[in-house]
Amino acid sequence: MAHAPVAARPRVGVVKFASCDGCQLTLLDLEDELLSVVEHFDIVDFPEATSARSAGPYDVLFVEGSISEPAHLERIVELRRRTRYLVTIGACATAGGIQALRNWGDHDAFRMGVYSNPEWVASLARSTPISEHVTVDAELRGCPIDPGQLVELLTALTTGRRPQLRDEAVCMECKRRGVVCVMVSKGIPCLGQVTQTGCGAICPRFGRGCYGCFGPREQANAAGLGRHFQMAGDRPREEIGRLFAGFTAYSEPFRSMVTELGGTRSGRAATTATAIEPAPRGGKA
Amino acid sequence: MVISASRQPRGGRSTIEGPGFLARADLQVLFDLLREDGRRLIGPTVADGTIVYDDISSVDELPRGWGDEQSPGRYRLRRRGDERLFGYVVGPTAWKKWTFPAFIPLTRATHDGHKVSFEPEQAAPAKLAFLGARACEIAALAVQDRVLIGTEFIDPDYMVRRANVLVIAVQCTTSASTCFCTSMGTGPEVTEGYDLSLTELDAGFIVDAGTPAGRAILERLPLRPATAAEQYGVAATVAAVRARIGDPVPTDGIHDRLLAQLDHPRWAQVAERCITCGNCTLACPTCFCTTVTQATDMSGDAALASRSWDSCFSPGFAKVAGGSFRARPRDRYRQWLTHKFATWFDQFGTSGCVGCGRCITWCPVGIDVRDELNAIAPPVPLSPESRLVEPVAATPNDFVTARVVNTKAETSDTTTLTLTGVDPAFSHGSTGQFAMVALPGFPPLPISISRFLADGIELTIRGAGPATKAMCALQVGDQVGLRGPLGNNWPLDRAVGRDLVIVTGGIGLAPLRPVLHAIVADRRRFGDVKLFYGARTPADLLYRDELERWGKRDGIDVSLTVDRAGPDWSGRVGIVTHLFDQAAWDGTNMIAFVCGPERMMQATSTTLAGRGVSASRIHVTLERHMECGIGLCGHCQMGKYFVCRDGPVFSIAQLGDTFGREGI
Amino acid sequence: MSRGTTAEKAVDERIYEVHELTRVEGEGSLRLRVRDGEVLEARLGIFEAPRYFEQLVVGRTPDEVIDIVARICGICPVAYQMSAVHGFEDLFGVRIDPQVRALRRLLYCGEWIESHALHIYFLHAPDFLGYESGITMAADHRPLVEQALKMKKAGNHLIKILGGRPIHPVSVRVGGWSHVPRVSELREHRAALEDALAFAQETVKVVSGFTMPAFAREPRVVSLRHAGEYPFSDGRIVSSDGVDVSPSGWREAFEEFQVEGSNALHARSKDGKGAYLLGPAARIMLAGEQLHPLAKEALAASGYAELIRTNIYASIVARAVELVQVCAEAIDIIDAYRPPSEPLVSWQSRPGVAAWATEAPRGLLFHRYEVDESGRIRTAQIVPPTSQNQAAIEADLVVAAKQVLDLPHAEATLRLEQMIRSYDPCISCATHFLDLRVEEV
Amino acid sequence: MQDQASLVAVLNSTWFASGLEPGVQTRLAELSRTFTAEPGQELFREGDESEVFGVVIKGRVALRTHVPERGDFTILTVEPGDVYGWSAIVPPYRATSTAVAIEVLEAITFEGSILRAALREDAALAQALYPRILVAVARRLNATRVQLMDLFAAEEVRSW
Repeated sequence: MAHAPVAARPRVGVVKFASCDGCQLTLLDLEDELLSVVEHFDIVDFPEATSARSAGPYDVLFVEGSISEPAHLERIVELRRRTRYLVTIGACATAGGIQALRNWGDHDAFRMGVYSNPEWVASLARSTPISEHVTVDAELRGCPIDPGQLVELLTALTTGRRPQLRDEAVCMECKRRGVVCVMVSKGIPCLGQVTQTGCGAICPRFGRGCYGCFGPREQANAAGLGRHFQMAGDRPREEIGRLFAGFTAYSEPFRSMVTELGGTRSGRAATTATAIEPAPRGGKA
Repeated sequence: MVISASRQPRGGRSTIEGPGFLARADLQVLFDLLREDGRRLIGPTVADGTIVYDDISSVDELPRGWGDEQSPGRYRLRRRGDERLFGYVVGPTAWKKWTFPAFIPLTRATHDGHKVSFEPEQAAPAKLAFLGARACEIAALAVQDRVLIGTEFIDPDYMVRRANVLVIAVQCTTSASTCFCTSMGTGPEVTEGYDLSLTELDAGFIVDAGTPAGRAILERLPLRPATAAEQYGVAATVAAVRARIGDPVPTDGIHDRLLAQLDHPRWAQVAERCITCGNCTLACPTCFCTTVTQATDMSGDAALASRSWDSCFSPGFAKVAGGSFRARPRDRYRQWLTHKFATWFDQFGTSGCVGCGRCITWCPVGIDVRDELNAIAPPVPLSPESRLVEPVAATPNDFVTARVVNTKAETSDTTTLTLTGVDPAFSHGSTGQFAMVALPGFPPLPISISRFLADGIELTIRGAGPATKAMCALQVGDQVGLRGPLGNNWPLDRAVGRDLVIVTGGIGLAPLRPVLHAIVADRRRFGDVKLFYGARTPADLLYRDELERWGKRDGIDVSLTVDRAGPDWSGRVGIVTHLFDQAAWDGTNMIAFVCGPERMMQATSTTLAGRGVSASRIHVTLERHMECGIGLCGHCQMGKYFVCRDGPVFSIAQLGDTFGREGI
Repeated sequence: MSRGTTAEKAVDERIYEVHELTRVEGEGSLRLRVRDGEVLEARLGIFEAPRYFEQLVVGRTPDEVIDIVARICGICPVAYQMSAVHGFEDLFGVRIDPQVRALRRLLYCGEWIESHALHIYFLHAPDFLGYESGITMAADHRPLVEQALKMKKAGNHLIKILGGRPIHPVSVRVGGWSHVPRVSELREHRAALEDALAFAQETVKVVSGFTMPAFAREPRVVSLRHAGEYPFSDGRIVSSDGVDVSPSGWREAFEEFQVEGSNALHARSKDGKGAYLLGPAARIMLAGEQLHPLAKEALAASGYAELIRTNIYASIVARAVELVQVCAEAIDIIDAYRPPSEPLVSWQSRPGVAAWATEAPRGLLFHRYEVDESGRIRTAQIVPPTSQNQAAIEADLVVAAKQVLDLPHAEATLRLEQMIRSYDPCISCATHFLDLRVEEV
Repeated sequence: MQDQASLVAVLNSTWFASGLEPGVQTRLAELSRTFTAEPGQELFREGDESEVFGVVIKGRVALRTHVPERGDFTILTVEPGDVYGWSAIVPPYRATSTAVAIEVLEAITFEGSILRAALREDAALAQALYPRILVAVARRLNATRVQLMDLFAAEEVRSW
């Protein structure tokens, strides 16, 4: 037939960098599809799910997590070399994740704060998305990714379609589902307008403002929204900054908003940033 | 009106003609009657701090004593301090939620070896009653009737849903700061389009019927005749509402005023504030743009095409090869506003706005369309436009399968498919028309017909994206789904007895190939025929054998040129306009057909104009993002035209200053 | 995949090493060095990249913390939200509606079902049945795996109804819920939970049929205990040897410390009695009398009531019994549910220490936040179960080592890996404070 | 066709030189000579001193450029009426491409140095000729721009 799938039964790998495992878990959470997925895809490497290992080559590689320590740098390049179709999954891999908040902060202060022997901790000053290091063929956004979008990507791979992952505001999903706008009706600040859809407008449906875990959509007018929050809500700059300082904070234009308005630890007034003492720890044995 | 003197006991049959009075306590009777008639009742109720429309079964679910406060970007409920059930204006929900749902399955396609099949989904909607439709909302239903079932093309899903609705109107006895029905001429008085109408007074409702169906219900209600005082009271209340709203947007001449301001700096200013989230378009009760998405199973053999609301504010909405036609937010805002208030008239003979104010209240950043209109469109008259060519009829979403009987690789990425077993309609098709071509799991694509055969057609397809690549890879014996022929045609009749110049580039020769076949078949009816054809490289030239024949045998003056070539090419290298920009001929008796990338068509029409070919005799064919092919999905709108339905062939004169303008 | 090497220098020295543990959450390694039958080194190494959560939350508000700490773990995000929300509500003196509390237990039930089902059938059972994974297991045991998936889905869907999505749900707020379900939404899910309950009971039978490797060490155990309910988020922190403190008082009885020669932080009780075990077995030992009648029944029938105390491999049975517990309790909560009159009560921040421990699927999870005058977090401490289990795991490795010496090297290594899986270690959770350096041999 | 009258007539048949002042045409004819070339014959090479400015009367000249490792590419062909070798008039007088006759060529050519001198000394000639040269160069520039856009390249629709 005319379809051109990636391969007859693509060899699939699932690997992680710095992450919570939630996105690869989403694959195991496809309870209804999982068994048919493994019929159509040959899962050759997936440490969290199987002891069978493979170093590739992979037709499709799902990459979770952000690049955040020296060893990651070579590993991702090596993986890319062995991969035909590389898919980044989740906010860590596509945007650097919540741990990218350290990109504004004093990395050493962070290490001291957590580790009693910081010199042993090999970690990079910045947590960065995979796309900053290698070419990415497709990305699934979200913290975590949406199971429906994962299925759409998988079925697209088997038929050779382009996955239909809409680039539009979360607002579109709200309106299609008849969810009442929390910003207009309750004055709750919401990032839905500048955030890419895909989650199914969960937060507004659950009475909250969107916190942007699917990341900025194409041409997101974050500056315009920020101005509106300042004028209409007359909120302090730093509070608006914190709205953007979430799970995709390191993606432009959210990044610029955080840099401009503050909202991360170091983004707060320098006085408090320096006043931070490390978390309490027990003494030596 | 005559009011019967005889009073009937409650619940009994009333013989009242004209308006009657229904005590508030008796409203439940209406609810029960509707349920007896097997109708689902949709009406106002409080949810999420707003008054939404939803399924209700009892009067107790109505927003008793609630009112609303609305302003740009803000909606709040407030206590009225009375027992009114309808003491507010329109909320977040538009009735299109039921007549034009946000999401519907469209076509199931399956794939089995060489066979494919397409099964359109049939809607089986419930009988509904809309309780509490306001004047502006009834006007909105009428607008969507015009758009979706008012032209030669029908949206069958909308048609059946709409036919199952009973409209119970409620007169507005209050208004919000966002209302401007008065300016749009849609309210506040309910004057038509309803089956029953209610006007709320302190103690109950004045009930009147607008249709026999409504009358039949009215007669089963426990009514007493409305007193003259009550009826005057009603008139007075509604008049007061009108006075309170005033005339926020002077609309006379708005069409011309707005279209005269396509370059107004305000477009860029409002784009600074606009987040292009699309809330205004989806909250709007008349917006009808949709998009079709495909879902397949793991095997890829079963596919479901579904339709969902789309918005001209989303970046992907107007994308075609090489990017979006409305790349900048300002383009999208201008598109929306000019469509609502201007080009909608040209397309549907009515305004696209009914003044309900939803786009103002539900704009999260509170942009007020009334302010934008008043700032952008000061009164300036313009001359009216010329009429469109008649389009060819077709049905919306069922595909007739055709079989591939021959495939010919024209170039490395372009293939010509010969199809038979096509819909008989194709035998009446004519030059320049296209077909919507579908494969299971892929979005249907508009493909020009590159040859008409006695028992089939040829399609020349360039494998650029997954769907077109899949089509190019079809083998003899495979099937495809076809819909068409669609669009208008090259005005070949105007070329009879004239000199004809055909300028084209790349794949653009495909839609012109039938023109050349027609000319060759009856050569002497035409004067000089010149074909100027440019391609990227010699290897990208289509129909090489035919080009040769046309030149050598059929008396057509064929000139070829390519953008770049190797040393082995002894033909011309250069741009297509250089084939004639210094030539000696003059174009006063000439008609031109031009097809190619838009940038090339602009350059060509300028050059042709320089040779004396007038704008009305230069015809181009436009490419826009087409999904439905018949003017129902909104994607391919260009100014006042739907390119799929009113085009794709237009004269430069028709397009006027929209041709080549960025972001239209 | 387990690569063992015998160092040239000492023929009688054996090294059992797994560079990357599989079928555990996160990235960890195992290293055991034995010379002449004497264990020189037994270590669960962690090379998961650090993410600095205790610093990320500094300067944020309590509700932001609830969203952020969920991201520590994709398998048990609810546990992190629960420990945090209870800590803040304790500090701010928030009184919540009983139905709000019931819904939180229900949310926790959902996570336990999902987490236990995943661990039993996809991470642990393959060890006993000799498969690489639950997926390859499906080839021979398809109905079993399909049922397991259904049960897992029942848990995930419960979280989805309450929190919008199974992973990182969004509706838990200080003061209650941003949104509560309609009665009908929960009732519609009841049937699925009844199936899950039936299969949970079946699961107890299945896993108690597994052949358990011989193992004997009676660890100290620690968990929450509550007079009227199986422990989730209230009661007292108790141990098998006399510890008894409030959920906010973890630091009164326990402390984190660093071991000479080891780079990993461990936790121990201040009374100097050393390592302790958390998790299903511990909870059943300490709070077994609060088990749901159906769970008690299942435990008794399993014949493992005693063995789970001493044989770590049998923790899979304890986990299965808890599946019965949470499926049964979820159904009870749904039957008694009516939407709370006040889903979200307003609250006032006050400076001080917000600390609380709740029972994550893997065991006690302790959070401690210093809140400043402006209602922002000044410092944070998070002590996940795996870090507390670390000492116990390594102690068990020492015992296990002696038992596997006679086995072929690969088999021995596999056995040790299996033992570590018995703890259901959650390494992404643990990583934020464990050291990363892997010692070179 | 060596005599001036015929040369003038021939020049007049080209858009480049048609309709010039009779005086200027005569002057041009004096400076010019007819030139013929066989297919494949190289007229000048990219980078060389450019010595000749020509107007194509019949045939076709290909202007080629060499791309290392990919060989020669024809970037433009010069058709009857159009000019080649304009770099002979514009400093630094170096050919910007290689010119090859690809059909039997009849052209009228001017020797660079002579034409340049004439243009320096004869104001009337310069005034008449420079605009035409400018038009020729502008057409080249425009053509190059359009070719750079690569309008006929396959691009895919990304909206779905």
